[in-house]
Amino acid sequence: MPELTYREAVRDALSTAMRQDEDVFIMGEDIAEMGGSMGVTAGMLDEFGKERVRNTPISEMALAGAAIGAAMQGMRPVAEIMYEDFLTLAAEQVVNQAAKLRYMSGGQLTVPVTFRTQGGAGWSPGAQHAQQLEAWFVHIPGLKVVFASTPEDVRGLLWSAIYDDNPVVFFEHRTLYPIKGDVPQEIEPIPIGRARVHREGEDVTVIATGRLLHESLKAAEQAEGDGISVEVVDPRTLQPLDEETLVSSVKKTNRAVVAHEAVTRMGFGAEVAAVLQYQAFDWLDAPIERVGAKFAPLPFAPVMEQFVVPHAEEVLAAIKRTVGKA
Amino acid sequence: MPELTYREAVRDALSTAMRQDEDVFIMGEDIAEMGGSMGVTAGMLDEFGKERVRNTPISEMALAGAAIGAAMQGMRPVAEIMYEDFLTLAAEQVVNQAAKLRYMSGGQLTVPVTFRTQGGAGWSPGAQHAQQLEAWFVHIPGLKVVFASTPEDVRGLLWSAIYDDNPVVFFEHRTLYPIKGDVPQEIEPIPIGRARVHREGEDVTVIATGRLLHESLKAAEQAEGDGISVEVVDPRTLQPLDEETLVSSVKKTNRAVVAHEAVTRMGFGAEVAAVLQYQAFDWLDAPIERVGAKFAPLPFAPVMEQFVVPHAEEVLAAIKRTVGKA
Amino acid sequence: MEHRTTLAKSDLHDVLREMLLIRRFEEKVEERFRAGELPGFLHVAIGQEASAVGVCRALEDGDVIASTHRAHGHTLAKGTHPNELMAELYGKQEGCSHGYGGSMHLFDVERGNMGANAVVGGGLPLVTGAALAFQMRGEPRVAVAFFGDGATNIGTFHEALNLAQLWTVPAVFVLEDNKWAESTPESQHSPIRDLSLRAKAFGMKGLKADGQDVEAVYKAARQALDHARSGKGPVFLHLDCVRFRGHYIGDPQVYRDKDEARRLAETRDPITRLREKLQLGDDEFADLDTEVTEIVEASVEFAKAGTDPAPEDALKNIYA
Amino acid sequence: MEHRTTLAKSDLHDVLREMLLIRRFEEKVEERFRAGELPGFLHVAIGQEASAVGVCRALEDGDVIASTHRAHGHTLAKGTHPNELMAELYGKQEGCSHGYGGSMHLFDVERGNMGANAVVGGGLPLVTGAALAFQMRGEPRVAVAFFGDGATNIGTFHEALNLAQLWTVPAVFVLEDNKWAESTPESQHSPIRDLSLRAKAFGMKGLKADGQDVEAVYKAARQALDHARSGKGPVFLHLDCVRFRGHYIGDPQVYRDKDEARRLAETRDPITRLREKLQLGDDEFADLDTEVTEIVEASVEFAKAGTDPAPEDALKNIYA
Ligand SMILES: Cc1ncc(C[n+]2csc(CCOP(=O)(O)OP(=O)(O)O)c2C)c(N)n1
Ligand SMILES: Cc1ncc(C[n+]2csc(CCOP(=O)(O)OP(=O)(O)O)c2C)c(N)n1
Ligand SMILES: [Mg+2]
Ligand SMILES: [Mg+2]
Repeated sequence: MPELTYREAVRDALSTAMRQDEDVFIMGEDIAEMGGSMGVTAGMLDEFGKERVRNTPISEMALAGAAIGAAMQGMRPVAEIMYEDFLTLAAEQVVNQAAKLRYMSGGQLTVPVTFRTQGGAGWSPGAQHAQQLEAWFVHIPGLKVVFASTPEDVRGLLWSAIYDDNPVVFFEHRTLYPIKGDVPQEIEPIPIGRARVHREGEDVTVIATGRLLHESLKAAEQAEGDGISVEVVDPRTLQPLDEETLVSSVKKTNRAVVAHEAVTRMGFGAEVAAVLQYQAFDWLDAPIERVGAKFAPLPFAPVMEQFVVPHAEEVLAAIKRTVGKA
Repeated sequence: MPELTYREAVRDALSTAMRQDEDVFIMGEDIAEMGGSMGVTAGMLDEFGKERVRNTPISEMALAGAAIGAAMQGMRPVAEIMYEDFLTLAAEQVVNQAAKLRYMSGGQLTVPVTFRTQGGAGWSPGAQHAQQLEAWFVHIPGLKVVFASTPEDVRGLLWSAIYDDNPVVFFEHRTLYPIKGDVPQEIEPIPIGRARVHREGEDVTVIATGRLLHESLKAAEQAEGDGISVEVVDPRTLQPLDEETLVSSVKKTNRAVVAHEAVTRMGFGAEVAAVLQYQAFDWLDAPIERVGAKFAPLPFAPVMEQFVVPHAEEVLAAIKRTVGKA
Repeated sequence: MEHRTTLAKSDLHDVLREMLLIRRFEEKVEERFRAGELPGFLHVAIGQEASAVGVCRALEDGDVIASTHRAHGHTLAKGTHPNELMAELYGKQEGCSHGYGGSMHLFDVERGNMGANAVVGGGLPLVTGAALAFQMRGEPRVAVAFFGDGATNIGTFHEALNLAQLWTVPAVFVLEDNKWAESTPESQHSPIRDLSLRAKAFGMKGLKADGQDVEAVYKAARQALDHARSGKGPVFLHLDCVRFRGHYIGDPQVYRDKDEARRLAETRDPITRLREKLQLGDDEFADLDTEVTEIVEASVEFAKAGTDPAPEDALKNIYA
Repeated sequence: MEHRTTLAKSDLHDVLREMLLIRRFEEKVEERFRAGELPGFLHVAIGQEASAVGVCRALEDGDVIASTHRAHGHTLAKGTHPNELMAELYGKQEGCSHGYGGSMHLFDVERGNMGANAVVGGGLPLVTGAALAFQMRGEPRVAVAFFGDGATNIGTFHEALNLAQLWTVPAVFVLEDNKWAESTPESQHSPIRDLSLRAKAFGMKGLKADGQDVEAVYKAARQALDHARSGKGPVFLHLDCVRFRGHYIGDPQVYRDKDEARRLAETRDPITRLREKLQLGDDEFADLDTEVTEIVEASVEFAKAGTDPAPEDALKNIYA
C-alpha cells in the first residue's frame, strides 16, 4: 500500500480521472502555474495543459456557473472555490442552478459537476478565510455533500464525486493536506453515502468530520486511559447521510458526541443530534453532546482563534460528560 | 386596538420609523412606484420621495453592500431582497461583511442594517422563488435572525430590527401578507430574543415559525378535539434564540414538535431539537418530532408543491405520534 | 442546410405564422391565467416575438439556448410543441418539464433548450460553460443566452460575459432590451443609455438590431452565430425591443404611462410589420390566425386532458 | 486648509519619508513573518507605496477609505500609527483592530479607515454605500475604495460601480493595477488590456496616472476627489502599478519571470523616483532611512510588548 499525503491523494484522484477521461477537467483561481493556493494541483498544468487545468479570473459565480453549464453538456468539471468563504459568492449558482436543474427539468438534465473547496482554522487567516459552511449545503436538496478526513477517503470519495451524475460540494480541510496515510495501489471508489467506523468502542459514539475526526481519535485514545471505550465514526458524506451506521452505533453505545469545526449553532451536528434523538430515543442514556466552534466569527489572534475552534480536549470533555465522569 | 394586515403592519413600522428618523430609509428592487413585488411598500414613495424609497437595479450584492456601507456611516437602511432565493446572491455581503465587520474591527464599528426578505410556497412559484433559507443565517455569528408570523409581531419586531445596532435578517412569509390581526395603537417594540407562547397546553409543545405557526394553531385546535392539550410557541427570533422559554415549555409538556416550512434536513428545527434534547433530556417522554418540507426543491405542479411543504395535517400527525395516539 | 445570412423570402410566411402562433399562445395564457386556471408567476413576451423567432431561426441543429423568466416565446421558437408548453403551464406530466418546472422553468433538452431561469442572470454562466464544453470538444456548436436590460446590472452578467470573452467561447448573448425591469425604467436602473457599452468592457464584439424587425434580428443573429461558431469569440447582440404588456400577467402597471404601451403596440408590432411587408390581405391573415388559434386551442385541450403528477412524484428527479 | 491640486514642493520630503516608512515597515513585516513571529496570511505592497500615499494625502478630513488584503500601506497612509498596525499583526490588544482582525482586516474607524477586506471586491459596495450616506446627509465627504486588477473581474465590482454611477454618489474607485492577481497575469484574467474600459460600461468618469509616481497619483486623486465631492459623480482612478514581491509573503513566484520583478524594481521604484527628483544625497537619504527604521523598530518593540487578548475575549464584540 503506497502512502500519500491528503494533498497528494486529492491530486491523484484528479489526475487519474483526467488521464482516463477527456471529459474531466479542473478549473479555478490560480490552480495552474501556482498549483492552487494550497498546492493541491501543483504539476498538473505540465501534464494536462492549460485547457484542462484552467486558471480562472476572480469570478466565483461565473466559474461555478460555467462548470455547471459544461456539466449540462456532458463534461465532468471539477471547479475549485479557493476558500469556503467564497462559496457565499457562488451560492446562487450552486444552490439555485446546480442543485435544481435536474428537478426543474423533470429529470431531463444531469449535472455531473464537483465543487472542491477548503477552509479551516489553525493559521489565523481571520474571519473571512476559514469558515466552515458545509451545513448550508446539507440543507439543499439536489446537492451531495462530502467532507473527507483521510488520504484514503479523500481520494476514493473525490473519485466518486467526479463520477457521480449529481452536483457534489466537496469539502477539504486545510490542516489535513500534509497528513499521510496508506491508500490502495489502485483508486478504489468509496461510495457516497457510507460512513466509516474508525474505531470501535462500547461506551460512547463520537461522530466527527474533517479535522475533528483526528481530534476525536486523539480524545478517544485519552478516554481509553480513563477506562472509557469510544467508538469513532466519520460520516464522510453529509448528504446523503448514512443514518443507519450512525444510529446503530449509538444504539450500541447509548451515548453520542457530534464534533465538527464549524460553529455549533445550526451546524451539521444539529442535524445529527436531531436524527439520533429521534431514531435512537429509547437507547440514549445521556443527552447528545455537540462540539463545535463557539459562536463567534474567527478571530485573528492565535489565542482567541484556538479558543473558538474545538480540539481533542473539548471532545474529551464531552465524552466524559456523556458517561457521567465529568 | 386597530386591526392591520401583516402587510400593513410591515409598512407601518417602516413608515413610522422613517417619519421620526431621517437616518432610516428603504431600498430594493421595485419598491418605489410598484410598491414592491408584494405591495408592502405601496404608497411610501409618495410620502417619502425617491431618495428614501430607493429603487435599485437588479444588483443584490451591491444593494446589500451599499446598505451595509451606509449603515457603517450611521444610517439605518432597510434593504429588501425581493425573494429569499436571491439572498444567495447577497450572501457574501451579508455573511462576510455585515455579520463580521464589528468583530473584525475589534468593536469599532456598528452595522445597523436590516435585510427584509420573503418567500414561501403556496402559489407554485417554482423552485427558485419560494425557498426558506433562514437556517443559513442562524449559523452565522454576528447576525440576528427574525421570522415574524403575525401583524403585531411583524410590526414590533421590524421596529426593533431597524433600531438594533446589529445586522438583522428579517424573514416574512408571502402567504401571511393578507392576514389580519390586532395591533397596539402605538408601535410597541418587541424585544429581539423573546419567544411568544400563543397557546398554553399540557401534553405537547409545538414550536413553529412563519406560516407553520398558523398551521400549528389549527392543528392544536384539532388535537384538542382528540383530548390532547397543545402548547404553541413561536420563537419569533431565531437568533438569538429564547432557549429558556422553549425549554421550560417542554419541561412542562414533556413532548415537542418543531415545525417550519423550510426543508427539514438541516432546517431550523434541527437546532431546536438539538437544544431541547440536550437541555430537557430527562423531561422528554418521546422523541422530538420535526415537521418541515420534504427533501425536494419546490416543484411547480400544485399537487406536488402541496405535498412537499407541510400543513396542519402533518403537524397534527406529529403531535399524535408524540403522545402515542398515532 | 444551405448557409443563409438573411431570411429567404419563401420563409417569411412561415416566420409570420410562428410569431402569430406565439402571440396567440400568450394571449391564451393570459386569458387562462385570469380565469384562474394557471398557477404560478407568469410573464408573457407579447410584442417581443421577433427576437425569439429571429434568433432561433438562425440557429443550427446542435445549438442551444438558455432563457429567462419570460420564456414562452423562446421555448416555442426553439421547437417545443405548444401542447407540451401549455401542458407545463397547467402542471401536467405531459409538460415540457413534466410539471416540475412551470412557466419560469421550461426545459426541452432534446431540442437544445437548456432551460428558462427564474433568477435574473442565472442562466448566463451556464451558457458560457456550455460554450466552453463545445469549444473543448471541438464541436461547431454555439450556446445562446437571452436576457433583459435589467439583467445587465447583475454581477453574474458581467462575470459570465467576461469569462466568455477571455476564453473566446462560442456563445451569443442576446440582450432583449425592452427598457423595463419590472416597474423600473432603464433610466432608473442603468446609468448609461446605450447598453452596448456593457460588452465593450470585455472587448466583446457587439451587434445591434431592431428587435421588432424579425428580418433584422435574423440577419444580426446569423452574423453573431457565424462569428462565434468560427472561433472568433462570443458576440453581444443588442436588440431594441418593446414590452407591450405588464411585467407579469395581472400587473396593473401603475408605474407606466398608459399611452406608452398602446402607442408602441401600434407602431412597433413585429407581426404587423412583417404582415405589411408581405402585403398579406385581411382574409389571408385571418386564415393564418384561424390556423394558429386552432393550434393554441388544441394545446389547451391537450393540457387540460393531461395527467396530473401524483403528489409523491415530487420526490422523484431530485438525484440522477 | 488650502485647496491644492498638486503636491507642494515643501511636502515632497514628507511624502518621501512616508513612502520610505511604509517600505521599511513592510520589509520588517516580511522579516518577522519569516522569523515565524507573525501568524496569518500576509501580503505586502512593496513597490506600491505611491498609490497609498498619493491618494491618502489628497483626502480631506472626513473622507474614508476601504482597502484590500494588501492593506498595510493604505492603513499607514490613512494615519494609523505604525505601532498600532504592527501590534495588530502580532495579534495584540493594542492593535488597530484589537487583535480581532489581522493583516487583512485592518480598521481605524476614527481615522476614516472603513477597513481592509479579505474578500476580493468585498469592500466596493460598502464604499458605494458610505458615499450614499454622505450624499443623503449632504456632507461634503468622499468614500474611496482601493482594489486590484484581479478585482475587476468579480461581479461585486461591476454592481458596486454601476450603482455608484447610477446614484452619482461621491466615491472614488482606485484601481491599483499591478498586472497580477496572485499567480494569474492580467492577460490570463482579463480579455482587455486597458482596464479603464471597465468604467466606461457605467459611463463613469475615468482618470489615469502612473501609480509609481506619487505626484501624478496625488494630482489625479485630487482631481477625482474634487469631481466626486462636487456632486458630479464617482470617478474611476486607474493607477499603473508594480508588484515588486510575491503575492503573499513566502510566495516562491514559480509563475513569474525572475527578472521581471528585479527589472521593475530598478526602473519603477516610486521611492527612488521621488528621491531623484528631490536630488537627495546619500547622507540625507540615510538619515531619513535611519529615522523611519527607528520608528519601525520601535513598532516591533511596541507590538511585542503588547497585551495578548485573553482567549475568552473571542466572545466579545460579536454584537453591539
Ligand atoms: C436575481 C433576481 N433578482 C430579482 C428578480 C425579480 N425579477 C424578476 S424579472 C425582473 C426584471 C427583469 O428585467 P429584465 O432583465 O429587463 O427582463 P424583462 O422582464 O424586461 O424581460 C426582476 C427584478 C429575479 N428574478 N432575480
Ligand atoms: C472573492 C475572492 N476570491 C479569491 C480570493 C483569493 N485572492 C486573494 S488576493 C487575490 C488576487 C487579487 O488580485 P488583485 O485584485 O489584482 O490584487 P493584488 O493582489 O494584485 O493587490 C485572490 C485571488 C479572495 N480573497 N476573494
Ligand atoms: Mg427588460
Ligand atoms: Mg493585482
